[in-house]
Amino acid sequence: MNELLTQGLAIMFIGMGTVFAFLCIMIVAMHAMSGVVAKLNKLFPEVVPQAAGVKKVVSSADDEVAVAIAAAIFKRGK
Amino acid sequence: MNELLTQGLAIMFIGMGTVFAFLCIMIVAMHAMSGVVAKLNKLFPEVVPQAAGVKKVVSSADDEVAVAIAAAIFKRGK
Amino acid sequence: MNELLTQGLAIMFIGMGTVFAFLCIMIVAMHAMSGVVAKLNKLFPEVVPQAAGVKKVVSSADDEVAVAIAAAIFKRGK
Amino acid sequence: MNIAEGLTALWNTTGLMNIILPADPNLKGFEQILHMHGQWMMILICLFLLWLGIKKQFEPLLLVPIAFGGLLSNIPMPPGEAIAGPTGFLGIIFEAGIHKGLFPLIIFMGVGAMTDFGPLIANPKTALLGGAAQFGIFGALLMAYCMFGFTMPEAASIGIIGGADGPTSIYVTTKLAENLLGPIAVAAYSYMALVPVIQPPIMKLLTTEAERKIQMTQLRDVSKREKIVFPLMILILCVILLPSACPLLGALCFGNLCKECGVVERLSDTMQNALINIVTIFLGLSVGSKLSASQFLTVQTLFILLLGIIAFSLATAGGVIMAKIMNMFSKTKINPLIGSAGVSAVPMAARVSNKVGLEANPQNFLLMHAMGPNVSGVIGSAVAAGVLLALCH
Amino acid sequence: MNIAEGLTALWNTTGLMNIILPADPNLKGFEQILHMHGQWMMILICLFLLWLGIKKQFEPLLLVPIAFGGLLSNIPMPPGEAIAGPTGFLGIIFEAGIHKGLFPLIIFMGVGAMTDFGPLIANPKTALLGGAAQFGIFGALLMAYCMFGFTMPEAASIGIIGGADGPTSIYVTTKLAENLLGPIAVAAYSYMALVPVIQPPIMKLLTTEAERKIQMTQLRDVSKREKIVFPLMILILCVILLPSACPLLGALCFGNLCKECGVVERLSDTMQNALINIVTIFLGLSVGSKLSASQFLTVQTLFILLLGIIAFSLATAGGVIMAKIMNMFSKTKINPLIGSAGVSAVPMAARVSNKVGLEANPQNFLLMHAMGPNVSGVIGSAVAAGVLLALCH
Amino acid sequence: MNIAEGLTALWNTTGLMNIILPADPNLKGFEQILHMHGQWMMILICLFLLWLGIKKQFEPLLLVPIAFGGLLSNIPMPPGEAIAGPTGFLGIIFEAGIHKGLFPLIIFMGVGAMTDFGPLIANPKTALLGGAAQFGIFGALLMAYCMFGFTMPEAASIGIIGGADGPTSIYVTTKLAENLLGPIAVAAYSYMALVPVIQPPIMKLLTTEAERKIQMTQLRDVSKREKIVFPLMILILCVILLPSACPLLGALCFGNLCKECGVVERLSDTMQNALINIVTIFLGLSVGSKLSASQFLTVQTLFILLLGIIAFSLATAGGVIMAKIMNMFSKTKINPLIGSAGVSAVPMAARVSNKVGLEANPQNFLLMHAMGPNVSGVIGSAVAAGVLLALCH
Ligand code: NA
Ligand code: NA
Ligand code: NA
Repeated sequence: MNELLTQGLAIMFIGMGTVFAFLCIMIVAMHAMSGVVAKLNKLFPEVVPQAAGVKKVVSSADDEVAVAIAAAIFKRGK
Repeated sequence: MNELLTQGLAIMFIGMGTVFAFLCIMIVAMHAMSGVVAKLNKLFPEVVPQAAGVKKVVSSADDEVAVAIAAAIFKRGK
Repeated sequence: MNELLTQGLAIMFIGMGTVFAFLCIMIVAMHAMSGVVAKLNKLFPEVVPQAAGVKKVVSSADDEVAVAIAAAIFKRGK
Repeated sequence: MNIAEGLTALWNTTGLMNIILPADPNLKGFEQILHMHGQWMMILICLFLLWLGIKKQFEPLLLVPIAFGGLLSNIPMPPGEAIAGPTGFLGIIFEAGIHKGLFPLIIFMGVGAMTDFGPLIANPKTALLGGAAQFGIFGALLMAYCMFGFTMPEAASIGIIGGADGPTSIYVTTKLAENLLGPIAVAAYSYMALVPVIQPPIMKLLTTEAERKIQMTQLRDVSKREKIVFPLMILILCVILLPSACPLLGALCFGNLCKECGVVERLSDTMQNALINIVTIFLGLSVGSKLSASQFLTVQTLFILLLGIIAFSLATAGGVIMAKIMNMFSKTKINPLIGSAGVSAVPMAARVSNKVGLEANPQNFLLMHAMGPNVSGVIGSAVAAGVLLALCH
Repeated sequence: MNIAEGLTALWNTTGLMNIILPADPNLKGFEQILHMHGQWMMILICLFLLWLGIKKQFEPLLLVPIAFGGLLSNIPMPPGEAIAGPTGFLGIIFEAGIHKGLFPLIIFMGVGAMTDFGPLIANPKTALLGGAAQFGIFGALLMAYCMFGFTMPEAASIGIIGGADGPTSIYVTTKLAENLLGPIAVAAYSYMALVPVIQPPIMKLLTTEAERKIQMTQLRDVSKREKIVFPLMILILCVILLPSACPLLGALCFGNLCKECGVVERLSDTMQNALINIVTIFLGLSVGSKLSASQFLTVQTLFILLLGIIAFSLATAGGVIMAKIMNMFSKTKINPLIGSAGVSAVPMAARVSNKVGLEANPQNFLLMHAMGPNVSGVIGSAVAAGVLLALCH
Repeated sequence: MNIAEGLTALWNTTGLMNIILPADPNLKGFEQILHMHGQWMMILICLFLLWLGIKKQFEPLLLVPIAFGGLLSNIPMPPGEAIAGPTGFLGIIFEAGIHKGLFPLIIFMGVGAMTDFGPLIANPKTALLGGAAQFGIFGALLMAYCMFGFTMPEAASIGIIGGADGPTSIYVTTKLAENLLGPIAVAAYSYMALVPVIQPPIMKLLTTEAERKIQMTQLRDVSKREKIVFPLMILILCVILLPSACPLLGALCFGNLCKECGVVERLSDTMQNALINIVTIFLGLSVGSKLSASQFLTVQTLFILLLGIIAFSLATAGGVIMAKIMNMFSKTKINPLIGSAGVSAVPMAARVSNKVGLEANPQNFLLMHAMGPNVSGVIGSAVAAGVLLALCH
């Protein structure tokens, strides 16, 4: 029983410790990231690439369809 | 040939018998079910739980999305 | 090196030859097909079967749903 | 390798060289012709099946992939690289999805998720019509076994064509007589598409004008709770009475429960769309991969096609006659035209009942009434399949 | 075979004959009863689970398929043909999808593609609440190991119920203690559905009225770039610190990256819909296939259900208390009610926080604030799972 | 196990401990560095590929999953638990989907279901342009084999990059030189994304201003029947002439037939959406799992990248020059700019033709004309792949 408890507590401390260690490092990394990204956003404002991004979202596969549709419309429009 | 016919007819009688037995029991069970459900529907009218059911159909996964959308709208509305 | 080059060139000639042979036969076959189909289209104008085709696109599975929906509407309409 | 060697190697792989196989000294006569010329003949047959699917719209969702799978599997390839062989594209899919029985069950789930058992619940006695239509299965089995020399498992697989239920046919045939899978699947789906042609003459022959004019009373409303309990009830009955039908009926009931319970619409939608479509593509292609000349171009295939149409006809007659028998003992008459819907082939058979009914009496809408025998025919076929799996295995 | 023989053969396969197994001379007492009567008892239990899923709407997307899988797997079939056996429908799916670990990871991908980490990025320190809630995992593990006699891998699998994360529970249990998969999956999903019942009393007990009224400041906007970098950051941290958590966190991060990067919407949509739905159907059914009497009708199952609710309660308490501790050291107070959202159970736990908060102060909208601990709880559970997989394997 | 032991065990599994492997006494110099530092270098490379996919939008649908798969497979895990290993998540998917050849064929089905062969049928002779562009494949093969010391199967796999067709590249490489799959897939998809950068200078170099201004006559209408017959015709030709190309062309033709025949829209929609998306996710991730340091960080990879761009350039030049040759012999001139579209990379290459054409003459819409060589380039590459599979196997 005593050994079980030792082992169980060991797992518990290691486990909770790892979880908190991971999350604390994550918090630090998130603050760092936010800082870096904030600077990046100033240097290269996000708006322009974003707009392009949204436009280009249509994938090459969709493009293919789009071309086909365009072709169909083109024909019909004749 | 004769033995084949015996065997074939045996399968046929067993098969059709089982099918009808199954369906007859099913018919009885359906009548019983309808009776029980009719009583249940009187005791606990279906309308209220149904309405709730329809509302809650959105699954937890959809909820997640809903929350995200709500958040987005919330932000934008600011 | 010399043998490599011989082999490589052999593959190249065989490969490009096969590609062109295939495509040339395809071109001939396409012309033949267009001719045959053009005649077919005159003999059996495409319009009627097409329209039927479009209508019948709903598959048997969809039909099932359609029947169910029809039933539902039928009930409600009562 | 120089150019000449390369060209020779390539030439030897071409279909031109291999589409007609060299004569096998051990074979004679018709078998020799089949051995030598079977592949291109099968390609022609597959093109004909494609034409049936595309132009005649014979169950195209299945027949187009089946025929295309047949085309692919009859391409002359070097041994060990055949597309339908154990390491080929279609061979792998067949092994994983058909041989192990997954695909037909997944399709049955989707069928369950699309089926409304309401009309059956509203008028339970119509289930007997769906039972009587299973006579087609056992009549054809009897003929196949006694008159055409098939073994019992083969006869059972052929009989099940009369169930007019593609996934059930494929599931049973895979378990009992995999060698007949190609012709049986083709027969099952072709005849399902021919229901509007096969059934009306039989229906008219067996009924009088007066019978066809019988109008049926409006079906009662079925409550949500009944619809939820129904699939569970079927499953429990099946557990108690006939466990061997449980994979099929279990899949059907699961799909139907998901549809009716109203709390898992995501899953029900997926079963009715993405999942059933994906599985249909692969089921069709891999069933088609069994359309090899040695298994399809046989006199057995002709027998199967013949027995299949007999099975459909007997099933139709069984349903109609059962309706007439029931009318002898019951006060509320049923229109015997709905009996033919007991063959399943949901919902085409029900439509045929409706159409023939309208011809006799333009005010006579039988569609909803015919859905009762129609869906009970699905259950009946699955029960018959369970019996055959239990006894003929 | 004549009719009598056939009927006997068929009768011997019926469930009526096999639903109660013959007594095994080697067993005694309760074990004997279980052996003989287990199957129909499990069928009743599965019907109860279905009722919970359909009527009470306990995570129906999972509980309905799990319960139905349980029904199917308890059908008395001849040995070698059981639906959950190695050649049966559910057995094959289980082997391919669960045993090899694919299904939970694919679902985690879908969860990632549905999760918005924005509220966590806007207020990073709330991640600590998601960490503290993992106390439920380790508290329950300790009790299972020291007080209930489970082995360490079993205790770890039970503890992970407290992570309130279905796929994580299934993934870990499959690796560590597959024999407990049935009860653990049932407990995990049932308690996740019970979050609105389990949590509020604990939350109210541990907080004062004043604390519950704390209003939190509006979250800042999070830029697209931060959201794209975040999943990569998590993965890199995981690579460096805890590779054993990488399959789970990797799948989550992949899904989230696809959602946030904005250039692969086709894939992100598919992960959130067709793919996650298909996998949910098969995951549910095949997890349910582990609901066999011999593995479920044991005293261990009762212990697991008990430990599961303890785990949830400890997790809730852990999150709330952590929030109160943080308030001691920080100037900007956080409302301790959002601590309970650290258990994951996205997004139900966050809603519970919001609801209890509104009861105390009708102007107090905690939903978005609670999403931070909520999603960090998912990461925390995956980290805890990684630790357990690394140490208990 | 006490805390110290547990912490040590955990520490030993961390990536911090394993990201740099201990020196191997049998290795020297660059190989030693690769052995020790390869994993984190590959992680950086995968992050770069992600950046290319997300920020530069290089074929993101493939490059994002490939790069993420690469990240996951370079996580330092204990041996036997690597995510890309035989029992790992990605390893299992790779084995089932790529090694057996299913995924590329399923994607080709989807491509078929999205492709409109109408412009090719309307102007058949443009097929020659798609043929000439295959010169890229064989030119690069020749260089790889004679100048860079690759074996013939490797050289063939590298050459096929010039086909500008992802699934074809992956299918061929899996069969001929699986060890090069990672770099070849990366090269194939990267260069496909770079088509708008690589092609225009070559096109302008090889054409005169006058040629670029050539206006082409309106394409004729193509009837539905022609579109239905076309995929069957291609398949029959392929059966007769080159069975080894049949898996690829068969899948393409099946998809296209389903699209054009108009009676199986459910299946065609599924191939274009749910199915291709699901397979793309898993294909990308599992191809990425082959981005291991030992296979990617080699001088061969540099050669492959170099040969890939040479292949694309030769293919572009081949198409343009062929167009000029055809103009010598034909009265109705074609604009040589559409020759470059013969490389496939549907529909990007056709757009490039259109754009360069508009620069020379703002009234000159080449898009539809360029679709002819574009789709014939897909067929041409598949034929070339068939030749290589037949001769280099
Ligand atoms: Na039937
Ligand atoms: Na959690
Ligand atoms: Na190409």
